[in-house]
Amino acid sequence: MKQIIKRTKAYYCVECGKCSGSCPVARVNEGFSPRVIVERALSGMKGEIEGDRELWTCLTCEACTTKCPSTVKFSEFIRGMRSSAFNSGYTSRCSQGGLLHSIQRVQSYRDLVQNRLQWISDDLKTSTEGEVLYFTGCLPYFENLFSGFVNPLEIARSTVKILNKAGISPVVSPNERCCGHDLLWTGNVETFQKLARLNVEMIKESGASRIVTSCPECLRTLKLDYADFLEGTDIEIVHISEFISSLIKNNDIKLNRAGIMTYQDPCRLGRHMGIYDAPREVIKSMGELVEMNKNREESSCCGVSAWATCEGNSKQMQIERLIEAKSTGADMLVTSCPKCLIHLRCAVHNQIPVEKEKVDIPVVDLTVAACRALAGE
Amino acid sequence: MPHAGRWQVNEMKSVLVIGGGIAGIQSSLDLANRGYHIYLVEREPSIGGHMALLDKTFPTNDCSMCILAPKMNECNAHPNIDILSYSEVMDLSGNAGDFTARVQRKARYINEEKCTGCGDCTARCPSKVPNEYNGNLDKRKSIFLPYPQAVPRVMTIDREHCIYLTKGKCGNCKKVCNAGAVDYEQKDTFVDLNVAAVIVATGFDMFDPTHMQEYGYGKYANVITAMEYERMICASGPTGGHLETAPDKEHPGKIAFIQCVGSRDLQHNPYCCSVCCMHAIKESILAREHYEDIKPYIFYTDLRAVGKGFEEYAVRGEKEYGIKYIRGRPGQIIEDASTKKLTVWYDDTVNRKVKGLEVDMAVLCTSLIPAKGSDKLAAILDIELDEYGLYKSRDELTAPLDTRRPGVFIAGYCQSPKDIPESVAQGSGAAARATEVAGGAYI
Amino acid sequence: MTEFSPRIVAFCCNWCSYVGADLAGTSRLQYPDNIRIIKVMCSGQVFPSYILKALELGADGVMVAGCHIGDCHYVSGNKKAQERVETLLRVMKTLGLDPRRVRLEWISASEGVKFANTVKEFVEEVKELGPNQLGVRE
Amino acid sequence: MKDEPRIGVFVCHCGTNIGGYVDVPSVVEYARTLVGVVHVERNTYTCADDGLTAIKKAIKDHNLNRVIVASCTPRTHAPLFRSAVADAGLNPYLFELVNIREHCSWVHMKEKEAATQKAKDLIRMGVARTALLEPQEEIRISVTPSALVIGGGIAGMTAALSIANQGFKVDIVEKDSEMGGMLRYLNDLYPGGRKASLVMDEFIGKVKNHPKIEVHTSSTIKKVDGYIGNFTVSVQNEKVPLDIKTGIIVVATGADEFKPVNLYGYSGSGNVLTELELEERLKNGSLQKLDSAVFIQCVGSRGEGRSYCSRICCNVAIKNSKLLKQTFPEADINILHNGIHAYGTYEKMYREAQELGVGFRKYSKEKPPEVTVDGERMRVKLYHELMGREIEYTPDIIVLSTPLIPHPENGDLSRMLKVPLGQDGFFLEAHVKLRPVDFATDGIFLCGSARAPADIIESINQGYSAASRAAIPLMNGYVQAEAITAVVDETKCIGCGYCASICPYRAASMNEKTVIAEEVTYLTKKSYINPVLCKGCGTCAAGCPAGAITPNHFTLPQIMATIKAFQQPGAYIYDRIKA
Repeated sequence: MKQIIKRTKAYYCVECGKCSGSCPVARVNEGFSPRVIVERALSGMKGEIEGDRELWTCLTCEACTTKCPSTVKFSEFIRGMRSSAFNSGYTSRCSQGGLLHSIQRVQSYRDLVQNRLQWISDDLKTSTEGEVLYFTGCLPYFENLFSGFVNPLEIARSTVKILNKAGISPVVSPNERCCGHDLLWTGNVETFQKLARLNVEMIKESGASRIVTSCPECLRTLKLDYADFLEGTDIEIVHISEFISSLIKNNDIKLNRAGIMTYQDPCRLGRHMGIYDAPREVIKSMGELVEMNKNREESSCCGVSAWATCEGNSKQMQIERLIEAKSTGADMLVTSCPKCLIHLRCAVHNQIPVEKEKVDIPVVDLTVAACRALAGE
Repeated sequence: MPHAGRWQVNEMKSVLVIGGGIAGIQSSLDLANRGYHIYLVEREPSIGGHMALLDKTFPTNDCSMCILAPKMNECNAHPNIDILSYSEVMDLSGNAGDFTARVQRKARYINEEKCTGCGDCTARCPSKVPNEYNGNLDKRKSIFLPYPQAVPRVMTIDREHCIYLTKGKCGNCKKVCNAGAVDYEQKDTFVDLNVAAVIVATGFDMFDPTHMQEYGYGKYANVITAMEYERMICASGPTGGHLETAPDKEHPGKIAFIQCVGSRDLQHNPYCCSVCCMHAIKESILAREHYEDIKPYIFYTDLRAVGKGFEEYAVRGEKEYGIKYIRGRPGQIIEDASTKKLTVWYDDTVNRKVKGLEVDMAVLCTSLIPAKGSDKLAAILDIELDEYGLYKSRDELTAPLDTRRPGVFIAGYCQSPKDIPESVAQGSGAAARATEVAGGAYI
Repeated sequence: MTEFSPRIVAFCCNWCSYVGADLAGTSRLQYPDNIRIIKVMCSGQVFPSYILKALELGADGVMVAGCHIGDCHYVSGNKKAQERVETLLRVMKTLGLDPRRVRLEWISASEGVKFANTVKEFVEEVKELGPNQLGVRE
Repeated sequence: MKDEPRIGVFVCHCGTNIGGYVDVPSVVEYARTLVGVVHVERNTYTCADDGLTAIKKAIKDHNLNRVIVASCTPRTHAPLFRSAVADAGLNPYLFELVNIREHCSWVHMKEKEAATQKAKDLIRMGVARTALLEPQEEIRISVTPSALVIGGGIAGMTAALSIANQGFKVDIVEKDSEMGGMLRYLNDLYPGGRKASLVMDEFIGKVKNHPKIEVHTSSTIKKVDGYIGNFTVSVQNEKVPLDIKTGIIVVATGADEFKPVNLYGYSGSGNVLTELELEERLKNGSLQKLDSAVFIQCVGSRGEGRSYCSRICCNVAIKNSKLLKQTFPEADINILHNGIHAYGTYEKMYREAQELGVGFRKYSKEKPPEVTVDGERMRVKLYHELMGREIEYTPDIIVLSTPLIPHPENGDLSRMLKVPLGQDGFFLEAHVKLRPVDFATDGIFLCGSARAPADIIESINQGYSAASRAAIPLMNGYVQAEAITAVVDETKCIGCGYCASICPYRAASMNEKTVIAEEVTYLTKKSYINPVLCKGCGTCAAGCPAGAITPNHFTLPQIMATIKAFQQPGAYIYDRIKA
């Protein structure tokens, strides 16, 4: 724990409490306070933190981290403590009964032969080798699980379509594994490392010098957490929103008007990676952008992270976010993260505690929206 | 306006004081009163500095202008002090005991000797610009006095906004000026001053919290800075001493004062500004004196009431004025678009719960940062800046007033964060050091 | 009938009690408006005749306020004031004037609260005494 | 009286400070009705440049020979208005300030009518007095060009060096056998961590080698006579008493560390220490091994009895905790505090201590830490408010951060110098904001921890500051004395000697005079009051059986007129009592 404190500069904490005041979870969960967790660590209460269910409640959304006056890297601190807890035998309360983490762990078996490319229809051009690799992430599995209320693979298809439009036939590999984001953030570092190694092998084999992701979590993981594994290579990793916005800027594609939109900043894309403008530029090129009160750095979270915690609090956060989106008067809520999409859709899929009109706003992925608005299609 | 010729005559020892805030004023008076000649160079049209913009001062609640104005006037009336306002030092050559300073006298388009400060011109000036001396809460004219007590009491034309100077039209002020003081053809001039020592007392500027999005400054009508609050609650300010909130100009019921905005923050300004806890307490007390039904909340990190009588002031604020102190830096302020009320999200130490407090006004106690242009002036004077951008002492422990350049001294906030009495003390102290050098004895 | 509102004059020394009264002001301590202060350099400067003159002219109360004993800016002026006021009080008794109409108080520069409270108390006490008979003229 | 009064009255709104609680226009109208008043106006701020200009203009335009400003307390503003009046050619003593702010608007904020009436009364009384004011002449007093500094600590040495460097002889009177003050007991100094002994030796060396400084160690002040420019200070040292003549005096006597007997297990021995005792152990190297240390802040301060924050203790604890952690990297060091007051750039030191691993735990003021000492074993129980639970420490040493407290001798010194102490027992400056190192009494100055707890830098800053203030009269060679003194009318003086017997300044003396009466010439005694020594208290005048003494500017007729005006609510007719 001392190492974690040192690495994350937690020792700088002056208990100012700005973290807790910024925390979206603490507002709906009385027992949760980032300030107290750090304070416990500084008082040497390792066991207590590891055994506390609230360790897994944090969304690592970085609402606190971005503004901590003492520059404590709180989400990294949580990640470290979770790993420490994991090693002590504690596990997160994984949503879906642990199914998703299982799926991810299974992918770390070297000899596994996945069947994950079935979604590539004939109109899509992909390759097995080339300069650009499209890292699809968990979309095929999400399609399996959540097709009742979302179509995750439409994101993948839209991404390839847009890449094709730009004259790119991306590599999409059958050997791609889960990037390991969720396992890394729930303390299972060992399995994450296995997945990372396998993916890096695959990437190197593909010969790609550029990776496009449609998932901000994959983006963050590849760009930051794979840094050690990719050392020595010179691979550029971009999010599809950055890619589309550069296409628009260069007049390579044109988008038709698609209405009034509001935008949900995914935590990984926004606060983790600092990408706020690219998706907005894409939206502005196909419609009018109306901001929610909480936007950019101040954006609220979709309520679940790393499939670690899904509970009443999550739903409350999701409903509040949807109310905020609906009240902007926008025709749709655009996001650029498959998980935001799933969580926000899931929130209204079943029973909701408020009148339907208040939250009744379509949630659309940015890439899907852009693809639909492609001129001449 | 003093004549260039007169300045060459140098019977008395002269000292250059840069910055006309309270520290510079104190240095000037201490030296002038012992027979030195002072050139007091001030960048703004009036001396007085930030203290002139404050309503009251802690911990006695003395009216700031009431105690400052006599000193400003004393400077103006003193036979040994030349105030060079609206001027900046451009170069300093020579050595301790015999410096030559080149000062740029910015054209104020007014003949200082003719102007009586009557204000006829201001009344007829059609150009309105945000009034920076009132926290931009109201408008001033392009020909203006910064505030009624300004010293010297001479008008200045704002060349950025004057219709005549920008478009060649209007000319109202010149037409109405009976003293014939308006001179559109005036140019910047340079004067060289022979001085024995230099005292730098350039003070501070206020941190702009606009980009700290969590607090919504600039976006929410009822989020203001402490400096704006000072102007608002000051009887001579833009609202005549009334606290006004959007949308209906009612006075607030609950006010949240948020400490350490941009200070004690490794992402912005790492040091503690030394004065914000105290001015927030003062501002809360003032709020209660104006309106009995106001409930002030102070969100602090550590309540640093460290000066003489400060702790007692803080305690009195709680017991007699009902200030509620909350140990926690808020994380976010959210505005209700229709009522303009604000919800301040914070972590309560005592109950250990995160709560949202609905208030009518939030006051950001923003960081006091090095005065803009400090780096430029440091280069001109050949003195060093410290890691924060404040002027660096020759020896921070034993020679706080000295810089690396002999004969150049520093005093007030520009040396390190401090309050008014400490600035006054250093202003005097620098005068002592300047005397030692100018006298040439035992150095 | 309107309530009796006494008129009180106070002689305050320049160094302590006048400043204490200032402090009551800067602290915004509210006290009854019945008092009018006359500044003197020292309580020792107060001629006994001032006090009696004020009473003679109808003042309902007179206060002499100085620095605390030992703190006199002029070393011992306040002790002299004490002696003189005591002498005067004896005279007043003989004259049939209520000595409670004259008060000697030590109020320092830092005692704004004491100043305000003293005024409050004194006003209440004089109210009970009623109007000064010397002030009632035909 | 030589001239008919032509009084100008200037009523100040002071923004809303007066205008908000007093009906100024009606006061102005009332003032116009007063006899002797020929001009009345009101100003937003009479003290501002435009207000002063208005006064000067009115003096000329209306040929005024007396001026009244009704505004705030004369303590801060009288000099300003006086000089404005003087600029316009009037004697500055033909000016009167009527206080309708501190004594009226601010204390009657909820009764506008009554406040307005009171303002009118006060102005009426002011007019009555002003009509009888007479011009006064100020006299210049020459100044002995030397200084005396009481206290040879860092503040006193700084002040002495600076005054000497400005060209004046300085005597330092130090009660201990050597100089250095608190520095003698300190180990390392913050910021920077230099050895206190090095800094001290550097300063003492400079002082001892300075040709203009004379040091009197083991010496105490016995008596102080005189006034600005001309003090005589009686100093007693081991051998001989000594009278030192000096122009000014600087008080730099420092402060003591509070010894918290019976608090938190402190007994003066054992392993519960004060910060100074810890410094001592660090200095002599007697602290050889350390596994755990706990600092407790605000011991004996910020509470009942001693309400102030001692300002420096957080920084001292941080400095020492850093040193302990650097010396014993594995030790568990915790500072239990009620808010860390590492103000200004000392925040950096706080951050550095955090980096080193010093723990900072806040305790609740309501439930302060509990210490139990059981022989060698010590336990500290902390109620951690934020976590809502208790934490226990078993330290090897407990360091109590206690406040600096005023010297017990401050009382004696304050009486000898006739300067005040504040409620906390520290010396009280003339004005908290703008005169931090001056006393109200001219010629006496203050610096360092004698004023309030101060660290090294602050003591040095204030030392220079006091040196600057003190050097002003020394460099000028004279001071302008106030003109308000008492004068004797020899024709009335009966030579009883009462005045001479009670004057604390020995200003009044009895001189032999030859009186030539109509028929006989005889020798008698008449009182003489030395205007330089006289402080103008007027105590002699009030006791003079013959009414021969007039305290200038507070004459019997002036005060009597004021008293009369007090009781005459109607239009007032000033009473010409012959002086």
